[in-house]
Amino acid sequence: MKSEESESPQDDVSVATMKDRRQQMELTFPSDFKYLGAVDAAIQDLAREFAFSQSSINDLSAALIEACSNAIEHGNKFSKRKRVRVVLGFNGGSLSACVFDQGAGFDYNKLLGRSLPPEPISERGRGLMIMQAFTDELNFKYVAKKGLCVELVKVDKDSTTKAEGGEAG
Amino acid sequence: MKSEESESPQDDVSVATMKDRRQQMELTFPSDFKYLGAVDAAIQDLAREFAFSQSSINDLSAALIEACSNAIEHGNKFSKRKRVRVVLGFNGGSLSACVFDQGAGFDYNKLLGRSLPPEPISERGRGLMIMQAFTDELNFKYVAKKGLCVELVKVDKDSTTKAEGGEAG
Amino acid sequence: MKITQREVGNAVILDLNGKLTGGPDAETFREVFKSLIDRGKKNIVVNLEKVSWINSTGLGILISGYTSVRRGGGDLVIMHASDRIESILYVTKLNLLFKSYESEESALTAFDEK
Amino acid sequence: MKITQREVGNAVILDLNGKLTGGPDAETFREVFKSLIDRGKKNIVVNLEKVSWINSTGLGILISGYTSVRRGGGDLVIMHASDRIESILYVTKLNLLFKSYESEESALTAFDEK
Ligand SMILES: Nc1ncnc2c1ncn2[C@@H]1O[C@H](COP(=O)(O)OP(=O)(O)O)[C@@H](O)[C@H]1O
Ligand SMILES: Nc1ncnc2c1ncn2[C@@H]1O[C@H](COP(=O)(O)OP(=O)(O)O)[C@@H](O)[C@H]1O
Repeated sequence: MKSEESESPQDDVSVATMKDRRQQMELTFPSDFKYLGAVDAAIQDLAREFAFSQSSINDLSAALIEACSNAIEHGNKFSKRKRVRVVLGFNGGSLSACVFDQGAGFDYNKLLGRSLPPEPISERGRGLMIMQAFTDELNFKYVAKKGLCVELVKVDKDSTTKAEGGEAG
Repeated sequence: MKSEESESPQDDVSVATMKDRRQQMELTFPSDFKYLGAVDAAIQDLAREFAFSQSSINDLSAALIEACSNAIEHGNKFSKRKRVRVVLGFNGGSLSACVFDQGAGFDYNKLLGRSLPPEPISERGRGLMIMQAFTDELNFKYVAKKGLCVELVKVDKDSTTKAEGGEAG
Repeated sequence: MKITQREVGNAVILDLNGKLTGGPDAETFREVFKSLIDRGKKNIVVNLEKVSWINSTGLGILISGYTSVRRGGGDLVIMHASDRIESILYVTKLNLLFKSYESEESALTAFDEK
Repeated sequence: MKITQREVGNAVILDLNGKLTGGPDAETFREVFKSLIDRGKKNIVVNLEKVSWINSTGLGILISGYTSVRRGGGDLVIMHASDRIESILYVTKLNLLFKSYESEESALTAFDEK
């Protein structure tokens, strides 16, 4: 039986930085916040393995957690039958993370164009702000019948001089 | 183009404990030891999230790391074009991990029947011993043209009385 | 997320443990704050020492706690926030809302002579 | 895996940092041990404090170090192994091979009056 349940969100990763799977790790999990810690733990370890500086790692993982939170909450609407897929890719001194959900997408151009931050007292609306602040590149792509793909790219200024695939710190 | 490169090892998980994907997390990565830390970090966090005791977590993760090391080294023979896939599943008080490689398998019945540990001075041959010692169940299954699947099951004696999906400790 | 309450002087310290991510945590928090306000507790310190990370939904939880405490005439401050959490507060400008302290001693001075 | 060498008394302490997993680490280790033996160093303490985990290939690296040191008439002991590592040594019975110490002071006593 090939139901929605047994299907992963978007098996064809077609964004630019994602061509070479040889340096890619993928994580797929149900639409539940309790899996976010494992995503964070994985990216923290992996980025250290690739000699990323701790501050770049923290930035990217904060942005990644927001993207995953939105995928779980707004994209998949906490449906446990829907899954979130994260593809982590390393490319010299930059790390990219693509987050795929199985939802209906949203008008991200409108929201990204928003110039003001939410009023300090609002309880919501800071996810995109965090993603923008902590990444060097933020791309959205909606694939009909599949879902939203959010690509986050972080360039590690400190690691570009280091050797490829350096040691764990 | 659907080449070996763009294919994941065994997309149909058919082992007994793996039926319900709603509590499953999957990790897929290239045949390189440097991804093992991320696998370890992810399972450590996730198992804590599911209220597993630290000693059960350590046991399962030691066994899982051995299974992944073998998948990388013996199964995929360090080929970066081949990938390892890990499926983590929670089921009440037990955690199972399935490790899929894209290799030729081996005569596990012969090795498992081996009664003596390797002589202390030997530099190899302790992986299966660790997997057996640290799990409650260890199953091997070879799928022709796909690869080997190693299933590790750990029952957490301390967590069975706890509520389902407990809090992070 | 586990929350432990401690009374120290004229303040209540909430020791959080885990990740602050919203979902079920939001409800737990709301109840804790309701009970604090019912008991007339106005000076709240949120101890983030054992909070490994936070997402924007978690920030929302903190803000909701802050709002209800302020509405009752009290204040909510935070302490022991990690670099990770500090930088998230900074980019969201919530550092302007939450006074942040590095030690329990200094956090408690926030409620002096009130 | 990073290896730093320190000489303390009649011993050399190797401070490891990272994960002990074989692969490239094996070669690094082999070279370190070759140089130790060339320099006549016989008393080796491997400090595992910053080793978060080890797999069976990593055990093999330790064993190979042990073998080469013993062949030269020396000894290799370990210190600060975590519970995780201790339990792996236990189930593989390598606790019978490696003397394991909880402090640097006690580890160095392994080489007294030799
Ligand atoms: N993956 C997604 N799928 C659908 N809608 C989304 C997604 N991510 C964000 N959104 C929309 O963008 C809005 C702003 O997101 P964000 O800045 O993260 O704030 P918040 O999540 O607190 O609402 C959300 O309220 C939602 O409507
Ligand atoms: N995934 C696998 N694919 C093929 N062969 C394997 C696999 N796992 C284990 N083996 C075989 O079993 C043997 C014993 O494995 P193990 O006990 O882990 O010791 P070691 O890996 O040190 O040789 C290996 O040498 C290998 O021949």
